[in-house]
Amino acid sequence: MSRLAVWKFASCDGCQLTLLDCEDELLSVAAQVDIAYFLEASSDRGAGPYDLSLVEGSITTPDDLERIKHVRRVSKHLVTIGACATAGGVQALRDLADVREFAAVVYARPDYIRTLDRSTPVSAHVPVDFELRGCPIDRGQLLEIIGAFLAGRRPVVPAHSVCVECKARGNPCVLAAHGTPCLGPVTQAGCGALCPAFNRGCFGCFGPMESPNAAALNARLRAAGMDDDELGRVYRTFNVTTFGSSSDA
Amino acid sequence: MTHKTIRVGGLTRVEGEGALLVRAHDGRITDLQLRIYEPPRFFEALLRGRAFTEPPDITARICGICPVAYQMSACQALESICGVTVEGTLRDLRLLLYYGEWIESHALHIYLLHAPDFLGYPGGVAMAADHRPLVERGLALKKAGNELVAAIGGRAIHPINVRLGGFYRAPVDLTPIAERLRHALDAALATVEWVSGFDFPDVEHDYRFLALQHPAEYAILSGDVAVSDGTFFPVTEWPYHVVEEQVPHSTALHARLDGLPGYLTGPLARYALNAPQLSPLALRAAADAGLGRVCRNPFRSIVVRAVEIVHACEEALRLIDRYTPPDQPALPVTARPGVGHGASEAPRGALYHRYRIDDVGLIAEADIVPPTAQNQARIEADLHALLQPRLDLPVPELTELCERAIRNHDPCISCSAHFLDLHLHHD
Amino acid sequence: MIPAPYRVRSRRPDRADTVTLTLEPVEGTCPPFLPGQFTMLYAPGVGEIPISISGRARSGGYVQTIRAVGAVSRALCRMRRGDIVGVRGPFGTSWDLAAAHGLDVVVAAGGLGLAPLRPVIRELEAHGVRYGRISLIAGTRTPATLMYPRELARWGRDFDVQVTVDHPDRAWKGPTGLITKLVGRIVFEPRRTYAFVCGPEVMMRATAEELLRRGVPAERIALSLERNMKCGIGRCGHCQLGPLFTCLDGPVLTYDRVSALMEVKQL
Amino acid sequence: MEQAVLTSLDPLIGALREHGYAVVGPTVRDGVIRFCELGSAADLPAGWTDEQAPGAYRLREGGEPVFGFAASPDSVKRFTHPPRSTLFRMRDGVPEAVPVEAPKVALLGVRACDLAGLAVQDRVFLGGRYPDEAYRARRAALFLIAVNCAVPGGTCFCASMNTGPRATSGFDLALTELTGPHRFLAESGSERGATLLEALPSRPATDADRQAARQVSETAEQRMGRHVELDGVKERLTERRESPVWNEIASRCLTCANCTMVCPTCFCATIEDGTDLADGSASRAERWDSCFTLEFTELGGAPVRSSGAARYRQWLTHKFSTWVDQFGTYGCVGCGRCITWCPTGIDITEELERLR
Ligand SMILES: Cc1cc2nc3c(=O)[nH]c(=O)nc-3n(C[C@H](O)[C@H](O)[C@H](O)COP(=O)(O)OP(=O)(O)OC[C@H]3O[C@@H](n4cnc5c(N)ncnc54)[C@H](O)[C@@H]3O)c2cc1C
Ligand code: SF4
Ligand code: SF4
Ligand code: SF4
Repeated sequence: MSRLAVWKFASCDGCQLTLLDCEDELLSVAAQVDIAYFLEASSDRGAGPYDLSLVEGSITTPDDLERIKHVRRVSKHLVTIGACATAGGVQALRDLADVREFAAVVYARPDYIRTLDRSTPVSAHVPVDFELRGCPIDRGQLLEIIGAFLAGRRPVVPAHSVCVECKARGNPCVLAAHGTPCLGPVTQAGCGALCPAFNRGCFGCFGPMESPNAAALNARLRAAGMDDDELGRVYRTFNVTTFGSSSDA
Repeated sequence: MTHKTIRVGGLTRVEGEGALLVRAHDGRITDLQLRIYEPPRFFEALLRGRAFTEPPDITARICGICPVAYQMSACQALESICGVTVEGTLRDLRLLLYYGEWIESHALHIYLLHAPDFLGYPGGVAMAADHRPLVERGLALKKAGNELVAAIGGRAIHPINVRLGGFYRAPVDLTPIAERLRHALDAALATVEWVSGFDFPDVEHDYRFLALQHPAEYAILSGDVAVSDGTFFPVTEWPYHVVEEQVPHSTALHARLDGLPGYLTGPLARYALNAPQLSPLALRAAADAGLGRVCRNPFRSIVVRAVEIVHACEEALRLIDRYTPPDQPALPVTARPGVGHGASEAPRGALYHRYRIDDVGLIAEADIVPPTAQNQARIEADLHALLQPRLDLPVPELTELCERAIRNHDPCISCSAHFLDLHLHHD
Repeated sequence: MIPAPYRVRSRRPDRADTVTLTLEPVEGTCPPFLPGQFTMLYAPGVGEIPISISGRARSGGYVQTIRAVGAVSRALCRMRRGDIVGVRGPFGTSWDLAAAHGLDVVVAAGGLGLAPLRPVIRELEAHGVRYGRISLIAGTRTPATLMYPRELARWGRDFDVQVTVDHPDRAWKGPTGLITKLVGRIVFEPRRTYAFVCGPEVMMRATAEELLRRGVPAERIALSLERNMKCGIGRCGHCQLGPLFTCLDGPVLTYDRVSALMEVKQL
Repeated sequence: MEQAVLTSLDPLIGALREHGYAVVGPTVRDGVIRFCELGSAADLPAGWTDEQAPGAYRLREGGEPVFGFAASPDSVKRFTHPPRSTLFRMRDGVPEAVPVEAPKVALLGVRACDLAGLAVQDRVFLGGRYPDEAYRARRAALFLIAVNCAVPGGTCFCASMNTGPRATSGFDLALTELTGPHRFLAESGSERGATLLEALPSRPATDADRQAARQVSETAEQRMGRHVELDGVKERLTERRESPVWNEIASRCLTCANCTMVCPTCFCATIEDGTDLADGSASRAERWDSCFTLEFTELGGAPVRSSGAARYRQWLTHKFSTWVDQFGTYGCVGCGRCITWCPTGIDITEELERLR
């Protein structure tokens, strides 16, 4: 039986919770896969090596820097899950600021806090076999990833825009029909175009799509009433650095 | 010699990362530290300079287990600055969303994290090998909660449909979810019966409870702050009463209430302060379970959680029954400078937010006090009281007991925006 | 779009990363195929890819040679005797052997390109009298990656067979470098020659251009094109090359129809 | 061809229901006029109109007519070639076809361009060597009630494509909305259409009704928002393969694939093979794909059309040139959806002009 491990670094637990949220599939998955290491769900700590490690969270402390290398050593396949692990997460906003000043805002004795200047994705430190995007990840995509790695197939996780899913779902485009700013055209699909389905513009929580043309979209978003500050913020929330310089407003 | 050390490294079946270290000398505990090594994520700092509309989405990311709690406390704090109060159907929708999270979070804790302690399994999945129908019932209950959250919020984790003033889109028809909730209500009642039959260690602590209180309902979405010693104050006065301080061993801050450490927030507190306001079925279930008027045994918090699921299901059904879609999915909210406070009852206890908005609509200051930070000192006190008379037990047994005692409080370590491994040293 | 279940009747590893399978339908017999056609091979639960038919086994089954480059081809290469594979097809156009009757024949293969050409060579072997001079030139990365070495040695008794390698080892005595160099080493009368070319696109273009330069008419230079294919029946749209559906109008196409298209970058 | 005048559409909707059809037509929802199941004629968007421009759609109150608006955001493709469908499941080496879902749907209010789009799809899906039987079944389950356009949108150009504004074939019934007094001239285009029409309460059409209906279509033709010059376009596009215009367009193109998704004729699809974690069965689904995605042309680990320019070129060239080679018709019917729904408002009619 293949052995699965779930690891957590700096994160909200939401992505690993997604596995427990597969209520209909959890027990059958557990019948197919030995969930050997998953602290959030079990006090059994099966020793490595593992066939598949799911890693949540970004690397923000010196200890974690060492721990992720350990995880890589004991894992045949390593898949990062979520915006924290694939892009540094919302906590990567520290990258744009002075982390000591950040610590001083929150803690009276920032000197007690051991932290790195930047919140970095796992791929910045060790080779990663697949990155599953989203803040949080999509449940269906998580099951697909586990299935694909076990079956030795290429995961069906398209890198095209949210717009493709949006149209497949039959949403009227909120950008064209209501002038609501939407990052769908530059954001990778995976959520099923959730926000537009709720009459809200996509805010990019799955990170950039395969060939984002933010410059072209920004012209449109400005016309829809977003100013440069807003543009700067909207790209730098849950995937702070990955939309890249093209997101510079 | 009589030095003894207990270490529990990497607490399991809690959300987030923590450890416990206990040192004892000559049969006396000399040091007890619940350590939270969840890496600090500096939410309060990174919120500064963001638009006043953003905290509901950003603070949701503090915790994937109870994002709705963050969204609700944030919305209310910010709305109060802008002079907006969300009432009527929109408030009902917020409550529904919140009940969904309660059902989901409590079911997760009871079935997958806590019950395995009583039945002797390492986790819910392992427990399913012998008790499959039970675990399936728990998962179905959890799913009902998640579906309620998704029906209103768009998805179970980090809902996307919440905004200041209400929602981006109001659901048209909630009757399909009602069907599921009726089954969930039965499952919740069965859960109370099941967990009330567990074998509980005979432990009681003299807790000082803190919970929100609302004149018209078992407080969850909003209320004033009530303390079991009779103190009562509006949320706006929170900063005068609750002061957070930093302890070296943890990235979580410890909170003191009116100068004293170690108060408790969460299900036991809510039950102690507000039980009469529980829904009829929940009240009856509590009575049948023999909870009494006040429950001071932390191990029995699992029963209170189950009762709260009953309440959440019953109330949610009532709200769905009277639901008709609102004319507008949200009230307009325009930024204005000022300071605002918001608090709500996360599944783990009171969650307080305070924001200051500057004159261009950006966040100038943010302060977040999550339940686990408030409870940390009290959990340490629980452990102290529990361990002191039992120090002679073998370390593996002690370790297990400690883990259980911690899990009683369902500490959500990710939540410690600013927040927890057992290391027990008998030196 | 529903594959028929076939069973792996035999499996022969050719090289480190290449395997030749013989496939037979679980029920009935293999539909007829023409040399150059392909099937869509499905590794259950993993995916489906186009693979040329490189011959018919004595038992009647399809002989198909697969190189493990990605998930599906790896899964197919791992198949054992008795395993189930899904098969759709055969699809696509074929090598027009009749058009080569009475003409000199040049068969040019780059790497795995030898696989789709194998049925052509078998026909030339069987009915050599129908054709003029027959030459087979092949390029490969290293001597170890040469396809069908035993058959090549046999074919060498009937035709002029020449092989060049990109990276020779110590033992290699033959030519090195581009396959286009071999065009100058074989004997054919350009105006009365038919060429069958298969390999990587750059190799095919270079070979076709060289043949053209020597006077082989473009309509007598046949290539087998490769494009992304999901359906094999002109419906998914992926394999379009200008006006062509590579799966329906190809994969075998003569150079007069595709040279202009192949020149355009990213068409 | 039977003709008659209807004063209300409710009997029509009722009759279709009785025949077991779900009646789907335009209604105001989510700030647009889109096709949804109708309860009665009261769900139709009477008094509403739309304004369509490159990258922009606005709903507006617009007087009396019931059908006073242009193309809907979504095309008929959704009903004939759904966004995703499961093709088969495989257990223990035995593939089993998944039954085709072909619900009986009456589409009320399709336009001439929609019918032209269906005709193009018929050639694509049924015209070749490998007809798509699922398409055939879904297509056969449609009852089509056309409405002749009175108010073409700002992005419409069916007149230039010779596909509208008047529906001439491919429908079961066609309606022309007339005013003063408000009524519909109905004509049948099929036997079942004629039978249905006969059973409806109506009065015979007069010359005045017919004259008024002709007038509606003539006026509509003169009000086309956009125009395309077809003369020589097929050859021109292949000659312009290396034009610098493609790069310029690419600077505005998001490669988001909206245009291909809303296009009534775009048929490209991809195959998704997978396994069920719980029971180990395998399955295959077909889902809409687009020539704007990178995976579409992936070969040997890299896309053939890596640049946005190459992808846009494929799209436009396919529509107006290579489609003709492949299917003997243009791949564009002039509905203007790709113009309206392009988030950056790229306008194919304008780009064709620039490529002249
Ligand atoms: C008409 C036709 C006939 C064919 N006949 C044969 C045949 O007879 N035998 C045969 O072996 N093949 C043949 N092919 C090619 C075969 O179809 C492909 O090799 C196959 O589709 C690969 O699928 P896959 O799932 O195994 O690999 P995929 O996972 O789709 O990978 C495809 C390619 O990408 C490469 N790749 C993957 N990831 C990367 C990366 N990160 N960087 C660089 N490259 C990468 C792989 O090496 C591989 O080449 C034919 C193709 C066509 C169109
Ligand atoms: S990516 Fe988002 S959902 Fe996942 S762990 Fe990080 S903050 Fe939570
Ligand atoms: S709403 Fe957003 S995601 Fe949907 S089509 Fe429009 S731009 Fe794309
Ligand atoms: S639409 Fe965008 S922001 Fe919303 S859930 Fe999807 S990827 Fe995230």
